[in-house]
Amino acid sequence: MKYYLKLGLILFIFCAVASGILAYINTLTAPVIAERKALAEIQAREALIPNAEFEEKESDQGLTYYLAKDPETDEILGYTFIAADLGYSSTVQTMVGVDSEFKVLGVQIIDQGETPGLGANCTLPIFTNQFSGMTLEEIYVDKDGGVVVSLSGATITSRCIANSLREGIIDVKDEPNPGGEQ
Amino acid sequence: MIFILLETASILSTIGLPVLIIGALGLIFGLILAIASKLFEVKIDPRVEEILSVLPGANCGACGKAGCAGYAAMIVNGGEAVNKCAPGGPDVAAQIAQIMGIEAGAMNRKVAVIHCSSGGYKNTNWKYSYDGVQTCKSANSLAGGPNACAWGCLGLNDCLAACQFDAISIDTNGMRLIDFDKCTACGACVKACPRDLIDLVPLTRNVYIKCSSQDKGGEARAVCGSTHPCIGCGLCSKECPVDAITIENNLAHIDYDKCINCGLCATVCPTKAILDLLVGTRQKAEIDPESCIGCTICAKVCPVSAISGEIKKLHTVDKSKCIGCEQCVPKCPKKAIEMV
Amino acid sequence: MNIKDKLTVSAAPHVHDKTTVKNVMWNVVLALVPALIFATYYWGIRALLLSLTGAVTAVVCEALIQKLRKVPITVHDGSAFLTGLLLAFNIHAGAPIWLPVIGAAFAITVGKQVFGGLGNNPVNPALLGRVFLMASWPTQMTAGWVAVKDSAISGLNDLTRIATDLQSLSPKAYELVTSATPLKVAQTLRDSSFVADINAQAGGLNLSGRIFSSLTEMETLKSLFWGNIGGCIGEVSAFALLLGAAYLLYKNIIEWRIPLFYIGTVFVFSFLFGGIPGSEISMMLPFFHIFSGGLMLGAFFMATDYTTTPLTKKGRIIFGIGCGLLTIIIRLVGGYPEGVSYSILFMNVMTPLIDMLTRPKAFGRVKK
Amino acid sequence: MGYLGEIFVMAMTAIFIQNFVLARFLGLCPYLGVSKKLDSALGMGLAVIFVMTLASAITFLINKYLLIRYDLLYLQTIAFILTIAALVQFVEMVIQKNAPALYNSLGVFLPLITTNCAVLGVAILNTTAFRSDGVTAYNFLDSVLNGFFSGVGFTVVLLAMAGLRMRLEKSEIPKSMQGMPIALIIAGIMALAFYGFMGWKI
Amino acid sequence: MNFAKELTKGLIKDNPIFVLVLGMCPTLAVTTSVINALGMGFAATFVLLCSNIIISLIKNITPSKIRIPVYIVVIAAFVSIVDMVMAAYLPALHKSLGLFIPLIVVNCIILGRAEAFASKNNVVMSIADALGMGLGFTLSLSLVGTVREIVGAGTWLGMRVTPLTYDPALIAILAPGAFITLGFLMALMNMLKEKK
Amino acid sequence: MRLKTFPGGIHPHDEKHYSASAPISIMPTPPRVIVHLSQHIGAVSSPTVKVGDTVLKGQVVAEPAGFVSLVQHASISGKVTKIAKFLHPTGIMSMGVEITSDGQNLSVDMPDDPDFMSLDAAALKARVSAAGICGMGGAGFPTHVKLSPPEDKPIDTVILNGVECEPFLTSDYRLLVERADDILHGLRLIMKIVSAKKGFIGIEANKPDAIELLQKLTAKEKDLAVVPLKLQYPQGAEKQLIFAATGRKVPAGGLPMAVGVVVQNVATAVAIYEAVRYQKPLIERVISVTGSIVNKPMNLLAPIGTLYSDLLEHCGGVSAPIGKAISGGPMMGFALPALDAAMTKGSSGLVLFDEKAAKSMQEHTCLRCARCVDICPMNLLPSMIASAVKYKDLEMAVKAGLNDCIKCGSCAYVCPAQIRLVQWIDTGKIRYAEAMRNK
Ligand SMILES: Cc1cc2nc3c(=O)[nH]c(=O)nc-3n(C[C@H](O)[C@H](O)[C@H](O)COP(=O)(O)O)c2cc1C
Ligand SMILES: Cc1cc2nc3c(=O)[nH]c(=O)nc-3n(C[C@H](O)[C@H](O)[C@H](O)COP(=O)(O)O)c2cc1C
Ligand SMILES: Cc1cc2nc3c(=O)[nH]c(=O)nc-3n(C[C@H](O)[C@H](O)[C@H](O)COP(=O)(O)O)c2cc1C
Ligand SMILES: Cc1cc2nc3c(=O)[nH]c(=O)nc-3n(C[C@H](O)[C@H](O)[C@H](O)CO)c2cc1C
Ligand code: SF4
Ligand code: SF4
Ligand code: SF4
Ligand code: SF4
Ligand code: FES
Repeated sequence: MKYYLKLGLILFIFCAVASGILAYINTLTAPVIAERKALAEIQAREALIPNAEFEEKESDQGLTYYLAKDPETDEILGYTFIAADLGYSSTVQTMVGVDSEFKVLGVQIIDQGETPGLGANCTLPIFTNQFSGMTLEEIYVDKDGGVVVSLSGATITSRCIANSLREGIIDVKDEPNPGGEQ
Repeated sequence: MIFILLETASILSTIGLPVLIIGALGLIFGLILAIASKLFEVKIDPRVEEILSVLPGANCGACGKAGCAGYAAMIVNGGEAVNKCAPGGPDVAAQIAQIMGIEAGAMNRKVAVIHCSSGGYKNTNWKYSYDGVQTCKSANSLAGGPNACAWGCLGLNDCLAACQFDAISIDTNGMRLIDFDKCTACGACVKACPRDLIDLVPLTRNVYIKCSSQDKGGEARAVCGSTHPCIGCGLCSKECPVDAITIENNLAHIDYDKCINCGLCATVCPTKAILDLLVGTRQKAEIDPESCIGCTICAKVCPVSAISGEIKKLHTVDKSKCIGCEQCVPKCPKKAIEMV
Repeated sequence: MNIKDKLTVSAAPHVHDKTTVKNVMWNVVLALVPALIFATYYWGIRALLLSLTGAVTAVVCEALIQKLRKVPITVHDGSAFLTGLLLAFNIHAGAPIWLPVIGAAFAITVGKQVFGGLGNNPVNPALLGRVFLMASWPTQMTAGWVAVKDSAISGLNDLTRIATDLQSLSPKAYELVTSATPLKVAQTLRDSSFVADINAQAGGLNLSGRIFSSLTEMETLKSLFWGNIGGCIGEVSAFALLLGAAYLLYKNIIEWRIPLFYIGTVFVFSFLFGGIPGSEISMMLPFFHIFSGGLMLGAFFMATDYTTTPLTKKGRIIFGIGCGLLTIIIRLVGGYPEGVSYSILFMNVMTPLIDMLTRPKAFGRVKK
Repeated sequence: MGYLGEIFVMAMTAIFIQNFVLARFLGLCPYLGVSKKLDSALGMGLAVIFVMTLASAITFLINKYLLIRYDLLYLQTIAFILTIAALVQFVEMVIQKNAPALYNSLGVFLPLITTNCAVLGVAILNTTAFRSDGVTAYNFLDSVLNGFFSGVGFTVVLLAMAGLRMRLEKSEIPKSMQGMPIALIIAGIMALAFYGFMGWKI
Repeated sequence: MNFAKELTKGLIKDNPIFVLVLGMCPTLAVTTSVINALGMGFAATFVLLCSNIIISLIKNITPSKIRIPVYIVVIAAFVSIVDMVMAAYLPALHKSLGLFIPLIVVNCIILGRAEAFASKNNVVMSIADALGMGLGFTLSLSLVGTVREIVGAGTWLGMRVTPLTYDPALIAILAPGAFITLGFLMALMNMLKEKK
Repeated sequence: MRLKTFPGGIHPHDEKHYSASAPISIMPTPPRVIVHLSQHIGAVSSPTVKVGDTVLKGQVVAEPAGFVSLVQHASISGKVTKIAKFLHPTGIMSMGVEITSDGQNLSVDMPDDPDFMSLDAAALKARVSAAGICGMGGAGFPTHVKLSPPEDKPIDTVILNGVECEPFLTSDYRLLVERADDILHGLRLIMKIVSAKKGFIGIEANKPDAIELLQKLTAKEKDLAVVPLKLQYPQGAEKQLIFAATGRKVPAGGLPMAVGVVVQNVATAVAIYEAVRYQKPLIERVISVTGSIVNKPMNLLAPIGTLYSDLLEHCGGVSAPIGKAISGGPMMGFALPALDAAMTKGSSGLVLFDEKAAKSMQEHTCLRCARCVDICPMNLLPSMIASAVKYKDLEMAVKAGLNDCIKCGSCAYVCPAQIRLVQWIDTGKIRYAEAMRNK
């Protein structure tokens, strides 16, 4: 019995000490990390729809989106959400902002694991900037007859981004009352 | 002061929960493992445990076995080599070797010796022109082998390929040569040679019959490429002071339990079929007159009666008779004999 | 009696078939000559130049490495020439000249010589070279396809007939049809959003269906068969490849199992699933799939590479079916319009396992 | 697409498209170390499947009911690895005692797995993975299945590698390439061959 | 055994990557660029150093049955520290190393050294061992990273070092390229060793 | 007509034209013969004569040393001059009795017994046994043993092997066309001894005249049939022949009697006939001396023990230097280190190659072309066996079929990489035997 307890206790002590130390360090780093994260997201959102107040919502399809309102006028400025789809070798997540007419205000690639030099070029502004101002009907890659100029050698990635954007927009658009009052 | 206390308290409260949770995990697992280790104990060879404790326990699989335990078990039960652990390196290998007790004492270390001096490409007489798979085993099975001597080396290097220690090379004649420093006496070459030309000889014995031909003298001479065949004449056997040589099937054989390395046989062999590695390096015994107590032990062990002397009197070595076999040296209780 | 020298003694058998490694390899080269001629005819001298560049690089590279390795130089056996040629055959005629050079060098070095040379390599060196190029320079490998010579539009020549209509109906459809290989057209037509789009452009006409069925029309198939279409150098003409394949089969250099089961599998599955949603099921669909792309080249010349395919008869059947399945899956749902190289390469990797699992029972041995 | 379809996608992804070894670079030490013989590769593979499945299940629960609930995600690494290590050691002891035959073919590989990136990797990845729609996070069953299929993917390439290496043993590889270099090259070639699975839309 | 010897053995003689062939996952996964390689190398060295110290201190109080769990907890703690600190202050690097930071826990080198060395030697020697091995690991990673980055991206530490006409061979920074690069580097080592 | 055959196999050039049309001629009594004591499978016969004894043709010189052994007879009259090791047709040195001819060729009595068909099976077998007959198709299994199957293995079919699928050889062919009657008598006798109901004669399609002749002779006999076989090597191998003729598969490691069949060579049938009717021991046989460089290729009826050099001299020697001398056919025969080997009861031919034909090409790495696999009549993986043997992986070699190989040589014949597959397999068998012994 003593033997068992001894083993248990030794392991207990190590775990306890280790987690204690970690917890302490966490108290130091967590705020920094959280701050950076929040800042990054807010910045991303703000970059897409500046000077707005954001309100979190969920669509019928389960998509989380943010309703952007003018803090002064309460006028709906647009929506932002994160669109995602399988690309060439990863799930590509894109933060999108659309205006109240569902025209793209801007996009930003949040996360992707595509091939460096090919699909990974989707993070470059030259690719993302082109989306601004596009309407739902236009968001097809050029090979599919749209106006999105696909990355050379990475049609799949480009197409996945375009498709996810479109689906997300439709999702929000099809909400019975996307920005409406509850 | 109070401030510090409060601060500590707040830290403690954020830290308390994790400590509790992970600590509990640790406690539970510790207990489970402890109980399980008793409950499910399995008896294993203690050496496995011992080796396991020496091994790094990284379970990296670099040894190609199933983790450290698998490797330890393979060393003990499967004869696996001791030097396969990459993270452990040579230190660990040495420790395992110690546990396994495979440090063969240098005293009775053996090495492989090839009993043939022909078989090189340059000095082999061929019976036919062999056209086939280049291994001794294959060649030997075709019409009794391509060389004229039915007993000699075929020269296709099965032994060389079998040696994992790079101990066998080819000399300028094309004959195989064994490097005693590298040979570990693993016996792989002995098994590989289809003509049974190789056997393991104590490292301390340096006189070898370099032939395996059981042909009668004339035939042996006719076919031997090196012109040093054993013709079974028996002169060596007669010369050997300790009767270590027997002749059977026209072939001399040295019994290394008896052989004293004196090399006399080599001097009388008419065909020079006996190789004496020590030729020219033997020294003569000399008795230190100061130390000798005249116990006569040396005189008794000398196979050629080169030592004489009365009991309790100084003994002397007849240098013309001494063959340098060194038999007397270790026997002297006073360590009075030296080879010079 | 006049026996001058010693008699030769060797193990039985004492007689031998005339076939040698050299003879086999050069015969395969010979069998590829029709395809090379067709390619040169359709694309001009550049196709020939690229092919020979690949082959010569491979030979030079092999000789160099063998010299460095201090082993006998065996480039005259033709296997390196063949590897280089096949590698170049897997590149399109518009490719820059350094592409086959680097590809062949990689194929010979990493694909063959690091394993000890002919007979030791686990995967097809030429295909390895190709996928290496694909992974390194995907843009150069997939962009810049050139049109067959003397034809006003690139790509699918016989779609000219409907292309004029298309221009007015849907510019996007027109662009698609005129600028890509037939498999690429088929792939794009599987994208529902694109389809919806061009059909909408054409005012609700089933344009996609029309384009797709024109792919399986007799005229198109004829083009595919004779080679009047875009594609890689070696895959231009099913006819030329079949000619070579027939020669190899007749010469007993390749064996029927792999090509038959490979093409057979593609045939069956393309019949079942090869269409696009909304297109009519056409009896010609399988023919479109087996005549387009690199299937003929792959099935007869690359999936039959001795060294990298199963030894056992059953294993070769599995190999063929596996290649067929993967090819058709990649074509229908994969990331590339064409799946021949990857499917063969993947099955190459599986070959030792297949061999292990399909060891035959000796004549007279009962199954356990 | 129903749930069965989702499972199929998950299987194809874990086995071929995002193969643990060739695409994610996890579990390379055993992949390069225990692939010299076919039967030990098979034993290792099955053991990995077992442990990955089990570890996925347990770590999912720990993650959900301890770490997330009490906001202790920063302790994920330590909690997971501790659980996995203890679990594997426990299972090993049980098998060794109660099923010696199974132990000899499978159990001996268990300790090797504790320190295998693939197991910890799958546990961590499960917590951040999404279904093919890119939105739904993995539930318990998803995690277990993903662990299982990832193990299968590992086993498939391990077996293929073992087959290839057994063949290479009987060929004339240049001296400086023998051993690890050629194994790495083969691994690279396998990774290239697996590129055929990229970009599948299933 | 002296300090200097322990310190240098990890560089060449017992190089963890080229000689011991351990810790292959990070070696191959994060060496797409030199900066990642350095990041991973230093992170691992830090963990190795700290855990070696602790383990050599506690070596006498850990019963063998729970040796591995205890060591793992120690290592995991340091890994988590690295993880958190990096996430807070080097977010970009943290992101590109991703999963492989927590996976340092199971990196065979660390546990291997803990078991093979630290649990049998005193603190000073363990420090030397950790530094040597860590340095060896970092240097090897950077070597692989250098080759891959130059060939695959045409840059070194992010700077363009190849002529602009050079079209980088993407494969070098992809999975197959990782294996093949390391394979050839190892063959090169073998060749050099043979020459000697 | 669809010719019967077996799966696998090859089509070597048959090269029989050199000697096919040469009728059997009688070899004059050579100056000396060597009666080998090991002409058969089984225990070496023990000599019953001493050096200096005089012997008559047909007189016993050695007795069987067990059941699976053979009695040996002097094949010429003369004096025993030496009992020692002589060159055997398999290339090795082996004990034999040298008889120097006295030039008179005196024979023991060989009375004609025209009523031989009325003897019972036991008496017939006794005569076969006394005549020292072993299989003349190559394997050399003592015939009286083969004709005594155990009770539980009833034999219903006898197949005469007239296939002679080896290139070059024509001795069986000449027997078929010249002594068809005797062959049929022999067949009847074998059928009687083993009480079989059916008798087949398997002949390859490249001997149409023999097929026609035997078909004519057996036209009225319901229980006998000629089986014309496709020209395909190794059609004459027992298991393949049985499969082609009856569709039965001899189990691996088993004997033909396991499927109720006995196979005998046509020359053996003739020897049985002569042994029963005249009580004539097996002291002579037909042997083909052939090859492109032989001046007068012949089919010679020669005393057992005649030296190959004497045979060749009788055939007018060679027109070009000999590169290789093969005892037996080129697919399975043994290359000899010298021509002074003495023929045995199983020696069906001496084939001589010039130096060019003797040279073989450099062995190459296996391409894995699978030609060998496709043609192996035993359905094995020859290339895998060979590489397993080469890299000393006996387990794999056995799995790939090491122990089932009949060493027909087809695989090595077709291998484009010139791999000496049969020799590797042979080496593997030696290693395997060693490993078994050490177990
Ligand atoms: C190694 C390799 C990596 C690739 N990476 C990507 C990628 O990240 N994104 C992508 O869309 N396609 C990728 N591809 C796919 C090919 O480039 C594919 O042929 C391409 O999507 C075709 O598109 P294109 O029409 O733009 O040439 C990759 C292909 C290879 C061989
Ligand atoms: C481009 C080219 C080069 C060739 N070079 C050789 C050669 O060097 N050696 C050779 O034996 N055959 C060579 N051949 C093949 C021969 O022309 C011939 O086809 C081959 O020997 C097979 O002969 P067979 O069909 O009679 O078996 C070459 C063929 C081609 C197409
Ligand atoms: C590959 C091979 C080929 C053979 N070819 C013949 C042949 O052509 N003629 C023949 O009589 N026996 C041939 N034999 C021997 C037969 O298998 C069998 O031993 C023989 O026909 C039995 O008759 P016997 O005992 O009268 O010799 C061959 C054997 C093998 C293994
Ligand atoms: C029928 C046949 C097909 C071949 N196919 C290829 C091929 O697809 N790729 C290649 O590199 N070599 C091919 N070779 C050549 C040769 O087999 C190849 O270089 C070896 O794989 C190298 O060991 C082929 C050879 C033959 C006989
Ligand atoms: S094989 Fe063994 S016994 Fe023979 S030389 Fe080499 S080490 Fe010595
Ligand atoms: S194995 Fe025997 S015959 Fe062959 S080379 Fe060695 S010593 Fe000579
Ligand atoms: S393996 Fe044996 S049975 Fe098969 S073809 Fe070769 S020699 Fe004949
Ligand atoms: S025939 Fe020769 S080259 Fe072909 S597989 Fe067989 S052994 Fe290999
Ligand atoms: S580092 Fe060893 S398995 Fe990943």
